[in-house]
Formats: sequence, C-alpha cells, structure tokens
Amino acid sequence: MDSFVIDARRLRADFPILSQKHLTGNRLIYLDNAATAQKPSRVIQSLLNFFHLKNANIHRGVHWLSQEATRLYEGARAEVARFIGAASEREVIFVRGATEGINLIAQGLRRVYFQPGDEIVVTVAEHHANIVPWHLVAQELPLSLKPVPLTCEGGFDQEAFKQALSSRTRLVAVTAMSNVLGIEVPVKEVADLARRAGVPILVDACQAVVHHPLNVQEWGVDFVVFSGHKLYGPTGIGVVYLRHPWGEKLPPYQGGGDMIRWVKWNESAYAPVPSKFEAGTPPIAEAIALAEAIRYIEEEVGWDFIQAYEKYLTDYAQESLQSVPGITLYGTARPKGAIWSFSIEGIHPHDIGTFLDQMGIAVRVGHHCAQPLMEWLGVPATIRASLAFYNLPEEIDALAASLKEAVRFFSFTASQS
Amino acid sequence: MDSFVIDARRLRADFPILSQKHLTGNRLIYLDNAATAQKPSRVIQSLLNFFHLKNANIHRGVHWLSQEATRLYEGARAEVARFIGAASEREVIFVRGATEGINLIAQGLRRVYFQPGDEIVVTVAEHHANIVPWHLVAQELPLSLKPVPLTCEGGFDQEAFKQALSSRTRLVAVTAMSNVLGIEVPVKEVADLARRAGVPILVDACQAVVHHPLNVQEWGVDFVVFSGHKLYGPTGIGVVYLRHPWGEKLPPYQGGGDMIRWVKWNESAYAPVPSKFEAGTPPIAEAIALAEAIRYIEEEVGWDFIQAYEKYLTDYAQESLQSVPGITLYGTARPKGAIWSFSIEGIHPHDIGTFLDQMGIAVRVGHHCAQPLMEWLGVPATIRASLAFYNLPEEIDALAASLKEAVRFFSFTASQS
Amino acid sequence: MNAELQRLYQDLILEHNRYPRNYGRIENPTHEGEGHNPLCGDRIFITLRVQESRIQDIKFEGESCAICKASSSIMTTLVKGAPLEEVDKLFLAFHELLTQEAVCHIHGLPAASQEKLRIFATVRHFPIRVKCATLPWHTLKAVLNDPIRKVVSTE
Amino acid sequence: MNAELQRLYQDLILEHNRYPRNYGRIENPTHEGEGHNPLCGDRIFITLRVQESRIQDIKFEGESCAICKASSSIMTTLVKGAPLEEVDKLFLAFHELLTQEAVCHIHGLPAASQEKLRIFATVRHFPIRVKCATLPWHTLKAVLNDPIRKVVSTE
Ligand SMILES: Cc1ncc(COP(=O)(O)O)c(C=O)c1O
Ligand SMILES: Cc1ncc(COP(=O)(O)O)c(C=O)c1O
Repeated sequence: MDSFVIDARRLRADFPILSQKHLTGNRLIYLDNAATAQKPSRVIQSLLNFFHLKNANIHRGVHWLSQEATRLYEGARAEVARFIGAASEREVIFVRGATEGINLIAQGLRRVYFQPGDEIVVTVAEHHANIVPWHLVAQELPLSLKPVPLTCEGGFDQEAFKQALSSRTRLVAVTAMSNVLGIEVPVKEVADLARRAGVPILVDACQAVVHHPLNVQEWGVDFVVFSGHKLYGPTGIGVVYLRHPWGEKLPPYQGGGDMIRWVKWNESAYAPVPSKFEAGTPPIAEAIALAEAIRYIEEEVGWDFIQAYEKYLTDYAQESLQSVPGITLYGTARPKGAIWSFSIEGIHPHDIGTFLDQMGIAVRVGHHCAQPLMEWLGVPATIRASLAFYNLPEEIDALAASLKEAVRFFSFTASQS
Repeated sequence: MDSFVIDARRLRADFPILSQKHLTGNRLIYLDNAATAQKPSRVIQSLLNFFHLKNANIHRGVHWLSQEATRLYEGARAEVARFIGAASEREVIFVRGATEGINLIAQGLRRVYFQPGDEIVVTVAEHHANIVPWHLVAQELPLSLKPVPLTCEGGFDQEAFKQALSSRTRLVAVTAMSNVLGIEVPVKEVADLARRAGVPILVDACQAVVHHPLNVQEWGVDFVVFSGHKLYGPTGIGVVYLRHPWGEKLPPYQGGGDMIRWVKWNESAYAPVPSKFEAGTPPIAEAIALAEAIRYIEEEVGWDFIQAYEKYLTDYAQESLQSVPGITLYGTARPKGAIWSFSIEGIHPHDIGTFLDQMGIAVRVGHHCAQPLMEWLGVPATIRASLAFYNLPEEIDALAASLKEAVRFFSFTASQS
Repeated sequence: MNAELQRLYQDLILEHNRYPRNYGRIENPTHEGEGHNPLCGDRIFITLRVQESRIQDIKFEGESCAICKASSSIMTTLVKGAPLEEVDKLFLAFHELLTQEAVCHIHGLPAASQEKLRIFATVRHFPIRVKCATLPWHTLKAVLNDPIRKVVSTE
Repeated sequence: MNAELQRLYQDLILEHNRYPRNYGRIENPTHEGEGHNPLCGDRIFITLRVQESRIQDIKFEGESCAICKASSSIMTTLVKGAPLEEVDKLFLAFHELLTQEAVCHIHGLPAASQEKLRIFATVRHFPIRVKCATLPWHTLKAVLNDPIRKVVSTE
C-alpha cells in the first residue's frame, strides 16, 4: 500500500489548496469531496489560459479568436463524448450542472412524452436533483415517483426493483452511486430491466463518474447527467448525455441565440443537436477546463490508480471509523465509492461537524440533499466523509481520532460541572 | 482627448489578451466587445484565488471552507444588488447568463401569469434571447409578440410605442440598448408607459449595463437580466433581478438541491427567494469573479471615464467610418452605446469579416442574433464593431483603413485579370 | 482541546444538552407547535400552558444538536412561571445577544437570567450555528402567537 | 496585401463574384429551390431545366458572399449542359476538395473543370467559410433530387 500513498502524496502537489492551513492553524483535511472536488493546477491554469489568450464568444465569429474559442469548446465536447463513450459528440450537451441537466430532460419529457398518471421508478437514495424536477413536472402533469428500497446494507435489491416496474412505469431514473452512502446501483442491470419494461432510463452519474470509468453505450442508457465541479473541474459546467434520437425528440429547453435556424416574430426554427439545447452563451471557459480535468484524470492520475487506491482508502476508513465508540456506518454494501456516512450515538451530526471543523477537518453534516433517504434510514442527518485520490490514510486517522475526542467531549458527565 | 487616450492605454495593461499578437503576426485589434468582453487580470485572478484558496460547495457546509465560499458567494450577490440599485439582495438571482434569465422569467410567467391570447410588446431591435423564450411559451399557451418599430435613425418612437399598447398587452419586454445598433431605449419612459398600462416590464440590460450605470429602482422596472461575460466577468454567470414580490409570485424554474425547504416523495416545499431560483450548485467562482469585475469597473476604470471616453470613441468611429466609400451606418440616433453596425455596398459582410480578420481585426459579421431586426433594416447581415473603454482611436483608424483596402480589393475590375 | 470549541460548548451547554430540563410534553397544553431547522435537521416540539398571561408550564422534546437542545432547556427554565411580558423581553434580549456585535448588559432582566442567556453569546462567532440557538425562541414566539399547532422554520 | 487573403480570394473568384455567369432565373424550370446559410446570411436561388438526364439550362441568383457567389457562378458554368452523372461526380469531387487534407487529382473529370474547382481548395484553410463554397452544390443536389421547391440549409 505504501506505493499508493507515495503516489497520492505526489498528486497532492497538483492541488494548491491542499497545502493550505486551516483558519485554526491546523492542517486542512478536506473530506467533503462528494460536495465538490478540489481543482488541480492544470484545470485552474486552463481557465487562466483561456481568458489570457483565447477569450471570445463562440460559433458566430469569423475572426481568429472566435474560431479558436469555438475549436476549444467543441473540442471539449468531443473529449467528453469520448470520455463517457457516447456514439457521437452530438449526444453531449453542456449545461451548468447535473441539476440543470435533469430539469432539461424532465421539462422536455413533460412536453412530448409523459401522460397523466405515469410513474417514474427511482431508488430511495436519490439526490433532490432527481426528485424535485419531477415534482415540478407533476404540478403541471400529474405523475408520481415510485421509490425502490435498498437492502439493509444499502445494496441494490433486484427483486424490489422488478416489483416496482409496472404498466404505469414510463421512466426509470436512478443514481449510479449514492452521494450519501457511496453504494453503487448496477446500472447495466437496471437498464436491462428498463429495456425489458420498454421504458427509457436516466442515470444520475454525479458521483459514479468521479470514482470509476463509465461507458454510456455499455450501460445501454438513454440519459446521463453529471457535474464538472465534482469531477475536479470548475463550477458552472455540467454534462447531459442524450442518446440519439432523444435529442431529436425532445423540444428545446431554453430559447435564445445559437439554438436557432431562423427567427421570425411569430415563430422560430431550431438548430440541430447539440446547439438546439444550448441557448445563449454557454460556459465556454468552464467546458474547456472540464476537458482539461478529464485529461488530468486520465493522463496524470489514471483510473487504475483511482479505483485501487480509493478502494484501499474505503476499507481503511471503514476499519478506522469502526473503532469510534457509538458509531453507526451506513451503506456497508459493496461495491461502493469512497464515501462513508455515519452517526454517533447521542451526538447530533451538526455538533460533530463544528467539532471536526475546529480540528481542521472538513466533512459534511446534514441531509446531503437526500431527505427521503434520511427518512428511510431513520435519521435526521448523517456525518459524511467523502474521499478523493488525494486523501491520505493519516487524514482518516486524524478523522477517527477527532471523532473519539468528540465522543469524550460531548459525553459531559455531572462530575465535570 | 489625449488624457483619455493615456488612461485607456494604461488600462489596457490590465487586459493581458490585448497585448497578444494575432495569428497573422498583426497586432490584435479586438472590436467584438458586444459579443463578449475581455477580462481584466483582477477577474482572472479572482477565479484563481477562489480555486487556490477557498474552493468548496456553499450553503450546506459547517466547515470553514464552505462558510468562506458561502460568504464570498453571498457577498457577490450583495455587490450585484448594490451595483444595480436593487432594494434587497434577495431580488438578485444568479443564473448562467441573460438567456437563461429570460427563460426563467418566461416559464414562470407561463405558469402563473399569462392567459391565452396575451400580447408582449417588444421593440424591433430585440436579441433572439428576448424573442425565442416567448415562442417556447407560446407553444404551450398561445401568445404573441408585438414589435414596435424604431425611427429611421434607430431612435425610440414614443408614439409607435403608445399605439402598440392595448388591452391585450400583458408584458413589456425591451432591450435597454440594441446589441446591433447601440441605440438606447429610454427605459424609464417605457416603464412609465407600462405602469400606466398596468403591465410589468422586463429589461434586457445585457449591453446597457456595460456602457453606463443603471439603477433598477430609478428605472422602475420589474425584471432585469444581464450576462457577466459582457461586463468583463467570466463566462457561465448572469443576473436576474426580480423586483419584490415577483420572486414570491413566480414558481421555481428548476428543482434540485438548495432550493427546497423540505422534500418528500410526493411533494416538496421551496426555500425563500433567492434560493428558490437557484437549484443545485451555482456558478460559485463565476459569481465571485463577476463581483470582482464590478469592483474593477467602479474602482479602477470609473463610470465617468467609461461614459465620456466611449462617447468620444463613438463619435470618432462615426467620423472615421463615414470616410469609407459605400458605407452605410445603421442606428445613428443618440444616445447610443459604443456599437456601430454597418454595411458596405457590393461587398458581403462575411467577406469583410474574413478580410478584417486577416488584418488582425476582430469584428462580428452576421445577424448578431437579431434576425427580425435584420429584416426590418432590410439587410441579410451587418458588420459590427463594438468598442470598450480599452479600445484606442488608432484601432479605429486601422479598421477604417482596412475597410478602404477591402473596398479596393473586392472591386475587382476586368483589367486586373 | 481547542479553545474556540470550549467557548462555544460551555459546560452549562453540555450539561443541559446531556440533562435537559423540562423535557417531554405536558398534559392539556393551551399551545403547542413544532420548530424545524432544515439545514441541520434540528426539530423541536413545544407544549405549554398559558394562564392569566403567564406561562404556567412548558416542556420541549425533539431531536436536535447540543446548542439547540441546551438553548431549549435553558429557555424553558427561564420562561416557566414568567409573565408573557417578560417572555417578550427575554426573546428580544436573546435575539440581540446573538446578532449584535457586543451586548454586555441586557436591561430589565434579572441578573441570573442574563447570565444564563449570556453563555450563548459565543455562538455569534459560529454564524452557521446561530439558528440552532434561536430556533426554540422563535418557535416559542410563534406558538404563543397562535395556539393552533403549526410548524415554524428558521430558514 | 495579406497572402492568405489572396490565396482565398483568387482573381478568378473575385472576377466571378463581380461578374457572375448565369445570374438570374430561367423560364419554365423543371427544378428550383433555395439554399440558405443562416450563419452568414448567404441565400441563393437556383432554377434549372433537366432534359434527357442532362442539365440543359441553369441560373442562380441571391444575396451571398464572394465565395458563395463565385462558387455558384463557376458551378453553373460546369454543370450547364452536363449529364446528371457528371454532375454527381463534380459534386463529390468538390466535396472532397473542401474537406480532405490533400486532393491533387480528381479522377474522371476534364482537366479544365478540375482547374476551376481547384481554386476553392484554399477555402479549406478558412473552415468557417467552407459552407459558403459548398452551399450552391448542396442546393443543386437537393434541388435535383426533388423537383418541388424547397429550402436547403447548410447548418
Ligand atoms: C442585448 C442582448 N441580449 C441578450 C444576449 C444574450 O446573452 P447571453 O448569450 O450571454 O445569454 C445578448 C448577447 O449576446 C445581448 O447582446
Ligand atoms: C448524486 C448527485 N446528484 C445530483 C447532484 C447535484 O449536482 P449539482 O449541484 O452540481 O447540480 C449531486 C451533487 O450535489 C449529487 O451528488
């Protein structure tokens, strides 16, 4: 394992923020990667280069800078298409993030696909981004969500899933990896079930895309979304994969420049995909920097390393955390990404969050935008430590040690007062 | 005027891209500012600082970085609110850009405000961003756009505007400054007319916000949108101003994390404004960098300088361009921003665009996302030179000289062959 | 141990968190209601009986962080038996304490009450935790204004 | 004068732009149709008469840039009188010329035609202008496939 750790230590040098001191003077231990990842210098440099050397608006300019910006932006699309195994870059749409992505799909399906009373099969582990967009649709066109439970360990329950599918099912929309539990949903298997049920499948790949390579064609899915900022890219950029011919079927999400063929006062005709779905000036520098993040991951980190080392960290963390008195770990099923949610008996997660913060440790506490999952788990909130390939075993040691200290601190006994 | 030019020359040092050489070896002359502005070092540095020092997701984290990021992001909102004279920062929503902004408003009004058959009064000079979103609404709920013509010089025609208002009018939606002609629409006056007609008014301030200070309360308007990238900020960020209580009346545009109060499987309740309209992870670094752009404009450039110098440049350009044989300038009415659209007899704008590009001069040619305006002007396309406070008179001289050369080049005479 | 933490989690707070006073529900309440902080999941339920413009009895229960639980517990000890007028004063005093830069003296309140409230002053340095401390007070105020059961949110 | 510009706007292109051949509309066309490049606003209208699998007559008109106009003009001179089979070959040859890295010889076409087409080879270095050159050819092809009036777009 030592060689792993040496590599991780070397890679940390690519992330300037990680060598920062915390406000308290402690060394910063960043374990909130599922909320957003830190950015390697290459990605930051990419933004800088764009604005220093190539900045222009895209598509409509015959001048050099505009052509350069267009080339880089469309190059980023091609890079993403290759990265996710899309059949064509025309299947890749740039949006602000996963949330906008699901809203784009939801509103499109509202207009041309759903019928009143339709059901959408989801898992109990969905992020609000895969719940609330459907509520907005449901306000205009009644439909309902059908949540499929997980096993007690947070694993995928095929039987339960099969039972949830019915003649009213019109869409399967699942997370590929829970942002709270880290557990994986076997997308290929679910896609098979969806296909047999004759309905399309949407995959929220926000977390999955960070922890292992994926291939939308091998998955056999119709819609995929993810956010750039969790994939070591900048904020303000995300990706929607619309398998052909969904891009033709869905109406445009937003109207404006660049998504039109022609415009008259009473009518307009739309450009072909992907432009049809990218109204107005897109996040140009951000798309280009996302492509740089992808190249960084593939070229300088490598999926083999990420998968092997993160598995090591996941196991290490499990063992370490289990030594904390009164801890409950959620989602112990495998396979899982390097995310651990837990609670500690008698201490509210919020207090743990503040305590750890004062130790320089950044974790997330709360419902993690997954309130229905909290309800299913029967907890008001959890503490979540989510890891990246730049985290170190000693950071996990520090977490476990601080948790133990917290347990002592909060178990106030009468004798102390 | 010399002191102006000295100041402009000094300010150019803040824009690293301007000292770049063009592909052809020529000095780069960037006159495509209405498409997107170049970014001062301070803005680029702001992105860098955020990702180097403060990067975290916002609102839901108790840890230090997250609190810092939240403070900076909400600070940016307060900065923008002050900049546009909003009554409260809760009236300011961050979006990707003006285009998304108008779509957000349009879809909200579709759901709670418009009735079939309603009319929206616009000017003939609208950008597609203020046309196509209404078409998308009209597909679900029939309504129509009523374009008000300008005077022949491109000026505002109050009589025509008054006549356009009728009992069917339910919204006035106008650009404050044409991105093609630079001419200004007197927003305060139009807002008065709208108020008298009892309808709300939306203002597309994309260009106006760049060329002069504005105050939404003095204007007396209900909705305002603009894009950060035209205001010397990064791509991926824009602003919607929703005058209270429109934020309460409009339903959320997108569903997801951070815009909810609580979520159950069949229903969710929304957070108060502005969160209600900001589903998911917003463009955090971009909002912070936009605030930096605003500070740069106010502190280091100054509105007095911008207005006086750009007026000088506008006049200078008018004179210079008029010396080009066969030129027609569009939109000579005043007041106007530093934008000139023109055509040259017998030469297609596209050929001029390529010609100028080879001289190192970046202008935009085409319909500028304003096809109905092109039709109204009776031209297939125009050439547009749009100026910023960092442009120099000698750059305008170079433009005029190159245009004259182009005229000679394209007036091929039989003797040449 | 980190000094900031000890300033936030003073002994009295930890003690009230561990051994909350007036925990539970009273019988035959005249007012009751729930308070909820969706950010961290704090949720408290207050029942109380008002007679002759005075809070005769009050209890709280719920799941919440230490700050919220201690604040609830201390609140009940302060308002139990107090005339509604004084409850108003306490509410305002507490609100000021948590939002203003420096409040040394809270006028018109018994010194013992002031002291109990003042242990929450350091919460100000943890802006994200302020709502945890104020939730019980906001809930109490809302519940008093309206004897019908309702949910209060601090967001 | 910039050398790249002179490579793009060769004399023959400028000459055809200024003095386009077969400009206008023919009477009694068997085929007609419009081509449109929304990016730059190029718009051309083609009328032609096909008899015995041969383009007997063809004219074009419209508003367009120099590249598009010259390409239209040269196209009409090449296809006028040509059998449809040869038109197909010319279309393919032109398409290759503008999209492939290096095309020196175009097989199966008269040398004179080849030369005329080849002046458009440099357009390849101006990717954003390629559609200007190909618009007339795409329009012709679409129009030939379908004698009913239709609008073709290069976008
Ligand atoms: C007047 C006007 N409105 C709207 C827009 C659309 O802005 P964006 O493309 O940044 O959404 C622009 C810029 O293109 C504009 O100039
Ligand atoms: C599984 C999952 N889905 C969706 C989202 C929403 O992503 P964003 O906030 O970037 O739109 C997240 C992240 O918060 C997530 O983890």
